[in-house]
Amino acid sequence: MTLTPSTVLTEPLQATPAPPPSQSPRQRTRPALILSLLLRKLGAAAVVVWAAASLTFLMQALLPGDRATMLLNQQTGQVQERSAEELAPINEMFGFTDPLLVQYLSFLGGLLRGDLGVSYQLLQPVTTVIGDQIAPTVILTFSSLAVAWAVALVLLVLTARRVGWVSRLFSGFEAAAAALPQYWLGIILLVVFALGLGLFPVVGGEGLIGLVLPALTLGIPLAGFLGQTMRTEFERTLDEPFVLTARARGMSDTAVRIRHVLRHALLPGLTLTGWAIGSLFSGAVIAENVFSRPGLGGVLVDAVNGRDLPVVCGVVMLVALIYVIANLVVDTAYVLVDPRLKLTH
Amino acid sequence: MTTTITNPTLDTATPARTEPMSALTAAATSLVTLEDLNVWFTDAAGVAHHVVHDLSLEINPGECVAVIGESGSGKSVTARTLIGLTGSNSRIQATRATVGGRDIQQTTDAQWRRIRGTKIGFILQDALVSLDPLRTIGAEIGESLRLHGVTKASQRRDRVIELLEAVGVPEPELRARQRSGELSGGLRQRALIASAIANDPPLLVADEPTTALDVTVQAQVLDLLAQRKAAGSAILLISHDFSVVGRLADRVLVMQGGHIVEQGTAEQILKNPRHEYTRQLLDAVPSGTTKGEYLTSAKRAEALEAPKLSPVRVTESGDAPPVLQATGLTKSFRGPDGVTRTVVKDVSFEVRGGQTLGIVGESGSGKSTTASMALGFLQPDSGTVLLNGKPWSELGVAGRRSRRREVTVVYQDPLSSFDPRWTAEQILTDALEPATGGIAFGARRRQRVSLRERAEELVRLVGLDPQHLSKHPLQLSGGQRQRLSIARALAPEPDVVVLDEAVSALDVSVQAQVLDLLTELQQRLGTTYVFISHDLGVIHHMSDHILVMKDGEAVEYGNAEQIFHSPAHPYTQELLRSLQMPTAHTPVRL
Amino acid sequence: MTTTLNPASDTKPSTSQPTTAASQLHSSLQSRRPKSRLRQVPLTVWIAGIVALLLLTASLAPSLLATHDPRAIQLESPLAAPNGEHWFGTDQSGRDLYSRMVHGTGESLLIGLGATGIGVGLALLFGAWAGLGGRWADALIGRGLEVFFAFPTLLLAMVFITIYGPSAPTLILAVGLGTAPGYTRMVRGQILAVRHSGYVQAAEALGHSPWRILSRHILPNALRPLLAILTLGIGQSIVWASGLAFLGFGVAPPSPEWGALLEAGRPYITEAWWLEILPGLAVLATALTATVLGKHLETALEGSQS
Amino acid sequence: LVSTEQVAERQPTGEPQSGGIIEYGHLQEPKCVYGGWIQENFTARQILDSLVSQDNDGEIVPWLATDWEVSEDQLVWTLDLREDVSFTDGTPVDAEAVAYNFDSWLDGGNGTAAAHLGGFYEDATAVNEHTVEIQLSAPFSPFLSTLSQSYFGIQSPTALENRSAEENCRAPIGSGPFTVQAWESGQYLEFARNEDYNSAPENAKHQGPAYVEGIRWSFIPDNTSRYGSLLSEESDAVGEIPAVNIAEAKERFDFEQYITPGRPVVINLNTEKGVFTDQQVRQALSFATDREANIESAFLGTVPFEPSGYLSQSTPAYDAEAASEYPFDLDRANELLDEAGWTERAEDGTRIKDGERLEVLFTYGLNTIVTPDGNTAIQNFQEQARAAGFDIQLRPLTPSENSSGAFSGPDAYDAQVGYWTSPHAGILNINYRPGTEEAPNGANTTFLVNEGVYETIQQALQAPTSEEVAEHFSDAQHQLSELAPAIGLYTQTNTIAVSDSLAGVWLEESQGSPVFHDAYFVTDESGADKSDAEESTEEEG
Ligand SMILES: Nc1ncnc2c1ncn2[C@@H]1O[C@H](COP(=O)(O)OP(=O)(O)OP(=O)(O)O)[C@@H](O)[C@H]1O
Ligand SMILES: Nc1ncnc2c1ncn2[C@@H]1O[C@H](COP(=O)(O)OP(=O)(O)OP(=O)(O)O)[C@@H](O)[C@H]1O
Ligand SMILES: [Mg+2]
Ligand SMILES: [Mg+2]
Ligand code: NI
Repeated sequence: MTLTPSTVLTEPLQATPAPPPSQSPRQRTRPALILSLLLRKLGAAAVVVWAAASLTFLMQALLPGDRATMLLNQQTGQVQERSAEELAPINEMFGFTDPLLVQYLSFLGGLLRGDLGVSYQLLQPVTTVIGDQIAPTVILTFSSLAVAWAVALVLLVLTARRVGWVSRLFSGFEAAAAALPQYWLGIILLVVFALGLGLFPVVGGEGLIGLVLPALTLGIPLAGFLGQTMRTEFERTLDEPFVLTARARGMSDTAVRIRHVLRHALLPGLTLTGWAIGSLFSGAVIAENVFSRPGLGGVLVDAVNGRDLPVVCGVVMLVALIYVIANLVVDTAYVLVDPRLKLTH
Repeated sequence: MTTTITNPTLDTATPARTEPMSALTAAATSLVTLEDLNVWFTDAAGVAHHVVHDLSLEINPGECVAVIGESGSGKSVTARTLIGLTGSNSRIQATRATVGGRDIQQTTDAQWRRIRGTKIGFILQDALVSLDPLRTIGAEIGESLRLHGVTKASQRRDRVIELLEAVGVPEPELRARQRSGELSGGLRQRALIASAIANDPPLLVADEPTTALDVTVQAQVLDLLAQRKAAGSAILLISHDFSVVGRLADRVLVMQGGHIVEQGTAEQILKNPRHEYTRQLLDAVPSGTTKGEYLTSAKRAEALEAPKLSPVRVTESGDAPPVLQATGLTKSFRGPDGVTRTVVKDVSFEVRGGQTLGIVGESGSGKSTTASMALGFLQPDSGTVLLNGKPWSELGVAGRRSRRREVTVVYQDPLSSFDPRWTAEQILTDALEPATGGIAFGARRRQRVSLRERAEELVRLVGLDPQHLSKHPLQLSGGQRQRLSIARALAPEPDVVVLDEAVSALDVSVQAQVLDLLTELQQRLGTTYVFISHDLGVIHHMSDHILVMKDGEAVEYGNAEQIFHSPAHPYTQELLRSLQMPTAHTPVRL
Repeated sequence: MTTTLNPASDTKPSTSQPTTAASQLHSSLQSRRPKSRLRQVPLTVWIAGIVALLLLTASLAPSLLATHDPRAIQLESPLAAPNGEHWFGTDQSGRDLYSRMVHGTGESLLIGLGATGIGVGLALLFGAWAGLGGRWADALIGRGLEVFFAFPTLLLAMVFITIYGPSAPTLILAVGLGTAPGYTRMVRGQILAVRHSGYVQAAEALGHSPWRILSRHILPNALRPLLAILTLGIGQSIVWASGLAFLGFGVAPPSPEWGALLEAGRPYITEAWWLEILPGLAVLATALTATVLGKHLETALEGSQS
Repeated sequence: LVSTEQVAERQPTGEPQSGGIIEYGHLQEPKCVYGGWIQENFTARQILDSLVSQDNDGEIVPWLATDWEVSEDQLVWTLDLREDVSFTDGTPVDAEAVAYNFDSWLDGGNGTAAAHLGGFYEDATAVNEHTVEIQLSAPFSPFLSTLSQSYFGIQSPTALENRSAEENCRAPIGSGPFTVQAWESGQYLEFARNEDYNSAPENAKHQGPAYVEGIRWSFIPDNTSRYGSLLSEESDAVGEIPAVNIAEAKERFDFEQYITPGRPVVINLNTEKGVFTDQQVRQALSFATDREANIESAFLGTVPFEPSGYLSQSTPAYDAEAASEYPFDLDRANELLDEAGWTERAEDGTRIKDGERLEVLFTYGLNTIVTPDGNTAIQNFQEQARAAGFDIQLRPLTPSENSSGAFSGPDAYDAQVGYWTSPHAGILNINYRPGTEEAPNGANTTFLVNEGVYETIQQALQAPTSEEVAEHFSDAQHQLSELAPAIGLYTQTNTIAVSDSLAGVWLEESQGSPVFHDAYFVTDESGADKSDAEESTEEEG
């Protein structure tokens, strides 16, 4: 007569990713694999950038109104109809009267040669126009991200799953922050802290101190979103058995939160960050506007308003490129945070 | 710092290690003393639930005390009170509760942090998920050391390797750099033990240390714990598995609903249980000897009253035609790393009407994959499946659709197989409705009434109250859910039911009920089962024929009794050897 | 002696081991008490409910709440501070800000709802297509999504408005288009998750037809969370639309749509704060209300059924 | 024309100090430093000298040209130039250079210059090194006044010829008080002092190089921030003070307001298509609203109401009597509409004729042409006109829509808002000259074709004396007023507020550009005490 083990579970109860075969556990990804992966990613990135540019080209070309008229009117500050005679030199200069396909092909040709064209309005090469403005925008975008992460992380570690009201108050704060209209927040910050209290310059410019309010303007709502997503995961992770294990080893609460739980909560935050890069750019337009900052946002709005096709295409491609790169970085960060994703990503 | 782990030092012996122990009381010889411990939990609505009642317990150095009992009886909660981690929604009250002489009701958080890990090593119930999946094993074990004074990284690294070696992890240097996800269950469990004993605690609390493990691995882990005990460490072992308890425990406490109903030496409790509940628990364990009998006393009593339903198994084969025939099934998968692995290799079997085929094997051996091919969910790379003598695997997806009702399935986790929006009734009527062909508009109402009647019939068949029909699966208990799942599998009146680990997630007593149900249904309806489990006892209990799988291959196939009593293949022999128990019992039959 | 053992810093240990019988017991305990659900509704949800009711009234029957004709100008008293006559003060034309906000509610909510509706509608179409249409459709839509994510949505909206002129319907379309990619990703993920779920496999095992499985299982389950997302999206869409108004792509005056009010109030922020602050608060309150209700809906749906 | 904020009173006694960089905050960023847009006129003023200048009384005074005369038939203008001036690239400012500039303006080098002189200019020749002759095809009485604008700033022909379009756009070479040093797009333009400057106009306050070392001309589009930067002392001077801040600005700073001559901000009615083809309807709308109260309220009393739809009150030859022919008279408006057959009323009060509603599509470039305050005025107008039965649909145009021509034709609007700065009444010729098939006049935004008006304007342009010019222009204004193709709203104004630490800033007379050549920093703080003496009295020119 034998007595048998009864309840033996086959599969891990939690949704941990399927354990890779333990017979060859230290499987380093082969260089070829990495290379092909890299090539694939680069190819995909190129496709994304090209598609974004083409889409822009098409959209701009489809806009109502005449581009040559617009240029002429802008040059004179007038808003009138123009005669064919007046328009002829402009049309010739920029080839506006060529068939769309020809224009598109020459645009693509330029792209391949790395030539983004010349701004219709500013007469400068697009690369110069963008090059002048890229730094402030990128700085603003990434400092907003940094602000968002810092605010979200601090609040998360300090307040998640605390005594009822603390946790609730701050998750309420996060919801409110996420619902804040950026420009509104920006104006209030400007009026209160720059105009009212005089703590910050009214006109930001490029200085570090001028970056504070714009970065907060974009960062606070994003912090709300980040906090909301990470809080869910954070609180879920707090319930994980390995957290209890860590406590059972004698780890303090704060240490458990920072060393164990936080890392798990980072993942959804990273995903959101990848997505947010694009929308941060739209936000940058607003922040630049409110705080009289230089940057690509203003360039884009001006270029759209002025139907400055080369500039619009250039900005869009740049934003797409930044997005793609940022997402590659996010992908890498994923693997750093969660090495289990090494192969699938 | 202490140098070896095989020689655990007690605080009474070397009190200077972390802090001086508070005044040693009369109970200084016992490591843990609990007297009339009560624990309450307050739920979200503010209602307090009393989950541990007047529990008393004493653990002495070098002793292994086991707590057994069904799920939810309060075993883990009791263990967690010893390290002060019952949670902020709990309330504890005891006449006396000391750990190493310290009153746990007066311990501050900072003091607890010094006790945890040094005085008490804790192995959590959920072994597979008790290590941070994002950090390496080395970091996890090293953390125990870092928290308690080993500040130098190199020193920690050496010690981690030492510990891993000590718990029997092969290639410790390599393993230390891996994450829990990259390790098998057994290795994870051992790493967890290593982290618990890193600071050489005099008391080790092991909550279900073997639950998730294959039999062979389980044996290794138990050996490891036995070694610790032999070296003088005290162990509080929690389990609902008697074989585990039998191998390790000196004394056993039986818990039910938060109360201790019986206690005594392991020998006495396992061989000669006095309390009704203990006996029921022991009887509920399926094995070869229980074959053809009911596991629950209720069923047994019923069977006695109605002799015509008496458990007489049709074990002779050959008379019924084969319902399911598989020949040469092979299946490969391409992993995410681009490597193709053959997970099922040339597996053949056949099941005759009204019989049970048991498929057994350790995790990852290809049992579920084989079942999927039998069910027609996976197309075998080569080999064929015949259902009721007609081609099955060769049919296309659409072709199989009309014959799907001939073979149904019951999974381990019924919850995920139920549409969360649906009630039990909807789930059953969905299964009852013919798969193809709409119902004429006028006929709908009548149809619905008759479907409802059929559904009621079905739930009664599986021993559920028809009032449960209006409930959502989430509102049912695990056992009830599995019954519902079985009812659904039976609804289309299938010829074969495939049960893939259908009872693995269930508590012993609930498992016993479900197994009894299956036995009863087979007798009444003549259903054919393909029963997959890695639990040898369950397989032995249920099967007429057995297919033993290892690494995708069928290493042994044949009559159940034959395989269990004279295994031919070395792997099967090893499997059965790991079942050998140091203590045996004689279940008391009614 | 009774002592509470646990310091507050100790968090609640796991009670939710989904497959252990203990948790089954636990959850069945929990689910036995949903009768008094109304009483469990938190205060915030009550407040949000009341705000929602007010908003609804304001959009369906603004004259019930308004105190003045929203268009009536009063040239003698432009930029009057809030007072007994004009609760929220007057704007640069002497119009009653409170009445304008009340009358603007409908259009603002319409923009929020409409844009979210369009975003989610497109998302359904493409998300379902990607989720169900096989590998090629999925790859194609996946790439397309990538492009749209990389593309500044603001530009999309601006160009769109430039083509069709600034008006509520255009704004709805523009914001809807701008938000659709995000929703599409969600729908796709949801559908994929449901498609590979146990219950869909169970239904397949019963031999049900793909259509039946789609209509009875996949769509209802995949779309259920969308209901909550829809409410969450309303607030975001209003914020979005007002952002466009801010850049000069808003609804034509004298519409009291909130975005337009915000844009109009901006030049007066230092002299007449109410023109900017109050409509902003209205947007914020609406977005918050939608968020709170959406979250509640989400958990309520989860709690009741899944 | 400049409202007398009596800058002198605030100036401390003593010699102006040299040095410092002026922080100036400006609303809009130009596309080029020099060009045909008013923003470009402002920046061009800092670096280019024109041939002549206008002083406070509207008199033409010498600048690069020291003397001038016109032939009997008014077709040949002879200008004598200064002999000691060079462009900053070393090229001398001579007759050849001036002739070259004239040709380049008309050759597409400057659309606004071409709009003024097109149809009149024939040829420019260097008679000798420092005398240039301009041949016209028809007499053009406001010739000198025209030249006083910075659109007509003289650039180095060497630079124009040898440098790229981009270089000439971003850093034109002139002989003015400053040179372009840097341009950070989106942020600021940096001007550096021209150390060799010796050619200030006669009406300048001093000769020789500017006192300050340079100007940082920042672009601060946000009204609140721009004015705020003055409050926070980040700027020494800012332009375009928002109406809400003007009262405070007058008190705390040197505040100057320039009322731009030319076409004020008016509502142009489409006389070619739609409801406004009917003169009575046009007149009715002109009577229908209380524009004076409207403007007073919308601009908080800071910007003058302009009753005339044709010329601004600061324009020479402005006829105040013609301008006041359409006071607020709702009864008259209703009468006219009834007469015109718009007798029925819809439920919402809108008039109906033959089943058609009296709907007006009203377009305007928001934030390009119309400021937020102007937007308020337009909404007030819309609301007021409802009483007479007009249903005005406002359609603000985005900048792209506005200038793409898509909203410029006779099919695109019933009413449209516009202004056109010009130092003289010759603007009427630009705005009301009928277009021909080959040469359509896009600037005629009312599409009015009226021989009588055209002839009268031509007579004015050809009249030999300024009295006769004024008389004919008066006549034209009366004729136009009767036809009522446009409705006046308010004057286009330029404002500047200067902090007490800076003195000597003035707005020039032809276009209102700020002039920093005479500006200097006041080092003695006590000298800058605020004598709260003056309140400005806005004068009409
Ligand atoms: N943190 C908690 N909050 C509320 N109730 C809890 C908590 N932990 C445990 N319980 C309840 O206490 C009772 C005892 O649980 P415990 O985990 O000790 O059972 P167990 O005997 O270990 O069962 P199993 O064999 O399933 O592990 C159960 O009813 C459980 O639901
Ligand atoms: N769809 C799949 N793609 C790739 N690999 C798979 C797939 N399904 C199963 N495998 C692999 O095939 C092997 C056998 O899996 P299977 O699920 O059949 O094992 P099992 O015997 O049922 O194990 P367990 O007892 O853990 O359920 C495993 O290594 C698994 O990782
Ligand atoms: Mg337990
Ligand atoms: Mg399996
Ligand atoms: Ni046996």
